Amino acid sequence: MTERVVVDPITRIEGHLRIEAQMNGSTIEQAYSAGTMVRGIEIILRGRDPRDAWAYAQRICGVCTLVHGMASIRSVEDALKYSIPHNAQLIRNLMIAAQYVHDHVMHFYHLHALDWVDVVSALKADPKATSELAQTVSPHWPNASTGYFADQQAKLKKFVDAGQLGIFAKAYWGHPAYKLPPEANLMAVSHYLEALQWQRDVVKLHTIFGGKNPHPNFVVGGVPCAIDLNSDSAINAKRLAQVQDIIQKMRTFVDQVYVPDTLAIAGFYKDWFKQGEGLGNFMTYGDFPEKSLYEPESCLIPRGVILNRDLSRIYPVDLNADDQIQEFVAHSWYSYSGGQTQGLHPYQGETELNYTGPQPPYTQLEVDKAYSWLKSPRWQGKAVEVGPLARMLMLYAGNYPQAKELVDSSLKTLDLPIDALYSTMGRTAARTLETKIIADKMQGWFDSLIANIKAGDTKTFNETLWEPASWPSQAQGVGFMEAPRGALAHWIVIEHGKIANYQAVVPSTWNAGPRDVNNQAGAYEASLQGHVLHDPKQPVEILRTIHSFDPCIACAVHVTDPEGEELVKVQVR
Amino acid sequence: MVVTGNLKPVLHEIRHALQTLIEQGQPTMLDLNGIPFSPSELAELETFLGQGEIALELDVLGKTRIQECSYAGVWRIQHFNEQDKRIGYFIEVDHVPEILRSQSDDMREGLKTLSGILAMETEVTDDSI
Amino acid sequence: MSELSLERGINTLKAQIDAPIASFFSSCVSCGMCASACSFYTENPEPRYTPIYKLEPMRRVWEQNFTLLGKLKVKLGIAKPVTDEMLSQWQELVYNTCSLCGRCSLICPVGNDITYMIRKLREGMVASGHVPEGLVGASTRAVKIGSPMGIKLPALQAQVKHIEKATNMQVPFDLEGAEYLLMLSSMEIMNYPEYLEAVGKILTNAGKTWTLSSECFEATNSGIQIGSSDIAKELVSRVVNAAEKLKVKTVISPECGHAYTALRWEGPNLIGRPYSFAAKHIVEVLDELREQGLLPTEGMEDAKLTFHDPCQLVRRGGVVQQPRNLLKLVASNFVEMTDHGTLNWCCGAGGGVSANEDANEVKMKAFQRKKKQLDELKVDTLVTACANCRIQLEEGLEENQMDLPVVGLTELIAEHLVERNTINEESRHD
Amino acid sequence: MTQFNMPTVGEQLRENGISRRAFLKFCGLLASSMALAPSMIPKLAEALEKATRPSVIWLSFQECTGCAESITRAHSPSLEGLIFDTISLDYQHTLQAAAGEAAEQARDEAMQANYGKYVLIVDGSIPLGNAGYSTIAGVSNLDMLKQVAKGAAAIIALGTCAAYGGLPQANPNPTGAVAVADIIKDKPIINVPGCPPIPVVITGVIAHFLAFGLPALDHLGRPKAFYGQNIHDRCYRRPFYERGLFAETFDDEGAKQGWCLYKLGCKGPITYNACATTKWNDGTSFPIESGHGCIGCSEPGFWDFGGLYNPVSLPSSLSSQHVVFATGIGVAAGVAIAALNKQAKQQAKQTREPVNVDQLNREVQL
Amino acid sequence: MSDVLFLQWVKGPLFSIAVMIFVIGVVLRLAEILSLGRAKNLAVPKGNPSLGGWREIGRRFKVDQGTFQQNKITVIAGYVFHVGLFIVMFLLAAHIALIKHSLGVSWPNLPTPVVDMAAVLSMLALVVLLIDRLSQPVKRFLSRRNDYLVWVATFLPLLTGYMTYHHLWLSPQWLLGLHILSVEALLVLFPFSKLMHTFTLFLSRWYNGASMGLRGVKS
Repeated sequence: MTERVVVDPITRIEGHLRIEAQMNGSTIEQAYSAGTMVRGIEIILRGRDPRDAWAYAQRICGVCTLVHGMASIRSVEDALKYSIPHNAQLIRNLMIAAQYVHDHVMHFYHLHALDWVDVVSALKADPKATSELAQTVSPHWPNASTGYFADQQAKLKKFVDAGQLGIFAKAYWGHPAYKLPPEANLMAVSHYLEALQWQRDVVKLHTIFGGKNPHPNFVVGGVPCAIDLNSDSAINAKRLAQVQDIIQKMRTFVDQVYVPDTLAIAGFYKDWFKQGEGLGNFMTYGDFPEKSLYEPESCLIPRGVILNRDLSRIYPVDLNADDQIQEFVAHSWYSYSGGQTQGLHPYQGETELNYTGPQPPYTQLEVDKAYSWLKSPRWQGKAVEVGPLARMLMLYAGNYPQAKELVDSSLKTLDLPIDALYSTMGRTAARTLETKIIADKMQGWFDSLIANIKAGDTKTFNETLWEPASWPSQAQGVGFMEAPRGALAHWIVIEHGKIANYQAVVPSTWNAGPRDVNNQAGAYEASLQGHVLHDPKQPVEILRTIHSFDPCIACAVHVTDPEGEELVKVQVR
Repeated sequence: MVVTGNLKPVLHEIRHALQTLIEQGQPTMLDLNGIPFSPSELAELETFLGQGEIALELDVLGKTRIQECSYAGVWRIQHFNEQDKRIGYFIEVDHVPEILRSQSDDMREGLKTLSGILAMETEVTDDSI
Repeated sequence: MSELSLERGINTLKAQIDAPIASFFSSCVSCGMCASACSFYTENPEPRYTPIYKLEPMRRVWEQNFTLLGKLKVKLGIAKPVTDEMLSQWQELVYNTCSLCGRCSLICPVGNDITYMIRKLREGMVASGHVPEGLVGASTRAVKIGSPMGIKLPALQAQVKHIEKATNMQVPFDLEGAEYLLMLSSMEIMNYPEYLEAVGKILTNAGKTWTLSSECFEATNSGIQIGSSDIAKELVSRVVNAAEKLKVKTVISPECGHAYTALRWEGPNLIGRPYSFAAKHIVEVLDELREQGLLPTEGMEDAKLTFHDPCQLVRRGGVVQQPRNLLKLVASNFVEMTDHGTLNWCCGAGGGVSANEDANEVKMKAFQRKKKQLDELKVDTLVTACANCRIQLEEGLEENQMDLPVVGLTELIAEHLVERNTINEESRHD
Repeated sequence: MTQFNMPTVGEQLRENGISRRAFLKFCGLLASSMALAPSMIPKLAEALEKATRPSVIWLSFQECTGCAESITRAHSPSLEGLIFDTISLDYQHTLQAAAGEAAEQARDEAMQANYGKYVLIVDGSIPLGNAGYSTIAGVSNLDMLKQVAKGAAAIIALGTCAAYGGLPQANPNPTGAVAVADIIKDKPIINVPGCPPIPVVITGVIAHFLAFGLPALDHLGRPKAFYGQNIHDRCYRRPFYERGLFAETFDDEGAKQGWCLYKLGCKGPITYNACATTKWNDGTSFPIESGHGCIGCSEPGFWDFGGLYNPVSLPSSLSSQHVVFATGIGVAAGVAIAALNKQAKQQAKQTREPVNVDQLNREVQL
Repeated sequence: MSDVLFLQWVKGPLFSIAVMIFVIGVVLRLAEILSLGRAKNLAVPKGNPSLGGWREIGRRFKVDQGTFQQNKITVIAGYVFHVGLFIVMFLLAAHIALIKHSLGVSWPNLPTPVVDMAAVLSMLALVVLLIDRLSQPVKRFLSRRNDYLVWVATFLPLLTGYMTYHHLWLSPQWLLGLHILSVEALLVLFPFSKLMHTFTLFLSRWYNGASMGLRGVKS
């Protein structure tokens, strides 16, 4: 009899994810990924003002707090053929980029690092050796003295001695899979705390342009912040100086801490460059336009699909084609009126909440039936992986110079072949490398913004299509973007100034979705196959691979349909 | 130019606090972060309060700068964090700002350390004999 | 023919209610300002004398027949119906304490023409039989005898003879093609024969052809006062017929306010067609003569004198400036009352009140308002241009022991007239 | 986990080499962030000195993790300060190292060791429509909440979802989402709404709870100290509202000069929160300062306020079509009623009989 | 019911219903009135009737000295009330936004403290008018239930609006909700009460003025 290993909750992610692994001895034979929470945001969106949609959609996720708002706004703008001023485009790019840098760093240190870093082991480190290590890894980073690390260690020691480990309690400390020497652990723990401090400061870029973070504000047709260098209540010289400062801070941290740390840690876990690949199919929608989203060729990240690791061939993606992107519900708690085997394009997105799982409390899901609140999106029927790895591969395949250089030099440093990218650690490294590319790009967008303002262009909002009276009675559009976690798109149908249908297919749905009608596994499920668990009671291996995707499950689980209303009413009673 | 209209009331509050201090010996503290000001009003407030005779810098969890304003008994207390960013701004109306006084706990701690060192020195001296 | 009844009354009211009335009732905000405009209220400050309140029966008929909410109330049985008792109670309000003077209609801030409504309400009062005896008598005499005071042609002829004897002037009867047909009021014939003498003198002196009609000399119209269009129509038709028979250009309404209203404003509507002649008040005619230089006068009254504007002339007739033009010719010390012209206060006797014995007491109370105006001025002479007013003023002054002569405007002018033969004589002397 | 002889916050700080003077500074800043009057600083110091580091269990239900993200943005006291010095965060999905069974075990042990004394923080609403709508470790949110609430000294319902139902509860509430207070009736609950709440408000509330216990709450269960201020009343743009100067679009002259955003739909007038004074992310800015109206995110039901860009007072469903439609009905009904009126009047006219004096005389004699 | 649900309800369906009743009612009432017609006047006019109509619409805003002396309270308080109400209704930014939202037209607004002052004066005037109505014999005598109902219906929106602006007593949601509810009550009551004078006043003045114009009466 085979054993079932269940990890629920998967912590240090966004949302509610459950992994069930069907074991063959100590090897994972089949893995099942289940989203266990649903809110029904699309039902809620129906009938509302499309200009408001971003705020609702944004709350799909508080971690990638910006992306759904942005995708939503782009969907409305696409539907209405609503162009935005260049300044607004640049500010949006800066905000999205800031989200990348912030999100990726936080993911690495606060969500992912503890899979590789043993906090308790850090107590055994020699502060002096740690200082030496730190100075080798990041020669320019100031916090690297022996005294500094001694202080950090002392603080940690008191904390551990007091017996209240708090968030560090009950982790798999001492598990043999942890391979870092104590000094590297101490350095990483210190950077964990530094990153916490750093992210608080750099996130202010969102606050300056969007008023707050999490959940900054946007507006269809531009950005809400006006520019006036002489006003103390607009984006003025002081604000711009602050932004410049933040960009600098971001780049410094990425260059001096994040990238070196990733490579340093990766060096100790080379075996993780060999497992956790998954599908071998990758997809991007593209993002960061220089001018406008309607000129895809000006996007920093190109659009396309790579199949079976074949970097020589990029397939085009059409977001509006009925037969390209479809969602399946064969193993999801939804029902299609046309039968469970159907695949539907999001414009036709027709679904119904239909929980058929075991009544809680349960110990195991019925994986041969429906087992997740996620749907299974497919591109031309194929399961694809989205996210940093997909993007780095796309940039690499497209010969983007910086990408090529970063990937090649990193592989060289680690002495690894290109195929090492298709792995758990490869995914994590790709995330780090793209962070550097995007952080570096920020300076260019900022300079363009300054140049525009100096040239007297302070336009940030296009008011021409603001009033719903100016809209066609019927419109539909798709807002796509590259969210930190991967390709994201929202499809909107507008009728008489109101939302008639709203569908979001998000990165974690692509990655974390369950099996489809043909029993094709999703990216998570595929990536876990073949993992060997040292101790099924402490399945740190599962966490490593799953965390390498940076799951964002609240994003993935929200795809419900207006048709579900009736059913819901029955169930509310 | 944005004007919140909060400047005048705050100045009156300071005047009142000073009067209370003189008449009843009662100190007062105002948290300027709790009162919305426009940048221009804040600048106006600074100018109005002016510089007095004392300017001190404390090193506690980052810097803290204390200045007596041009009105004796009115102190401007600005707290900074380790990154030297101002994180607190108070006006204290008192003979000496509370935070300047040496605290009993710290003094006890000091006494203990001092005694310890002297005891140790005595020991060392004794040994050397 | 059926008898007068509540049903007929209500039916008549329904036929009378038109868009203006519906609008007026919809607009009333119960501000009470009409009360202060009404001398019947100000001198008898009883709330029920508030002009708009006098219309309550009509308001109910309107509400219950022509508004959704009112019809609903009727259906639900919560509407207060108009009853015979109600109408008998209201008879006092509608007839005794309203002279149709129109002052409330001028004051009302929302613009309600209360007078217009009272006039129409009286139609319903007539149809339901709730009318004062005095007015019934006057109407009967007017219809049957030809004048409300019961004066017949011989009486007029006797007066005419008197005048002809005294003045050497020919008073023509039934002169076809004359420019003016002079109409009279019984009061003038009986109480102020000097009026006819004065008009005759002036017209003759101006070289105008004029005439009286032996078929119809009475211009007052009791039908208007009692509020019956049927009766009013019959009476006005007599004037029209006489005028058309004699082919005159202009019919002169006498110094009587409501006669002017009846002839000038209601007549064409009552007979259902425009006149073939013009209808003018004597004061309008005199002022025209003045303009044409046909009214030479001499000498000035030194006495301090004021003018009482007859309501139907000013507020309901637009004749405001003409009497003043005329007074300027002959009076050096003319003063205005505080409220004059369109704002003038009623003498208290118009609109049928003088013919209504029931109103005797209340009308003398209402006169107090006029008295107050006069007391303020302390004048030597009071001039007016309405025989009805003149009688009331004289009675009122007497009752209040005020020694103040009341003079008709026309007579006053006539007194100062420079007669043509005199002019001729004088020019001959030159 | 065995019960340790827990040091007080004061002891802990001193052990970490923090002087009393530094502690006073810390308290001053804390008081400022807690919106306490400066006169309260000595009392805060005294109370905090004696407070022990409580165990905190954080449950995440129908949420977006924005609230947890928000607390990581807290500057003073910072998250690490809070975790290391003042609280023991024993269960928190987003940050905790352990996962799966181990994580659940950590929660069980913290609950047992501190039964009756731990603080429960909840973010996210709880779906009642179907137990399967949201589960953790196979346990429905409802069951887990009830189970953990039992031993809690107090509950902090963090974010508008936990406090009032929030986005999941927005019309038509597809999952039957409810707030913590809809389920738990026998424990003190502090609602800390906001989408998400302001970082320092979260830490301020926790610090207040440590030092003084339950803060004074308003009628919506929110701490008055942070939610006693109306954003509109405290807004630096308020003077423009008073003068009747409004931005009409997002980049017109008014927008640039910082005029009031009322006409662009600002919900400040009906929103109680500390944004206008505390601001966001270390006092950097707040939505209104950055040109977008307040969306009212700390108020119950704010998602159904009737449009982000409609002024608060606007009707949410009336449109000019209604007016046109009603006029149409009115005209149609008017024509009908006019016809009735005309008919009634016509009939009265036709049936009216003329009056003559004989009839009158008979009447008078009667 | 929570304050927010209440607000959503009054702001949403209830407001639409109230506005529709108002519009239907007013059109209906005007149809009721105008359908009764007006006979053509056959008398030769001495002046211009329609000119008189228009003149009287304007002229009635003015009160003659004598009438003013006798009705000081009614006139002054009446004016203060009406002008105040007009300012509050049509010159407050929030109300202009509402009008723009439902009718698509807008105009500049007044500074809010001015409007606030107008609201206070308007309410004071209403109180004075009520006291006057209760103490003055004529007014008390004329007053029907309708008059008092309309007073309450007019006063409440002002009061709740004032309270909403100043955050008195209840949460702003409750207050705004109550304010809107009170306006809805006013809207529903409007066509079926003396509030109709807002519209019919112009008709009345015109009719009366036209009659005066015909007769050549210039007041």
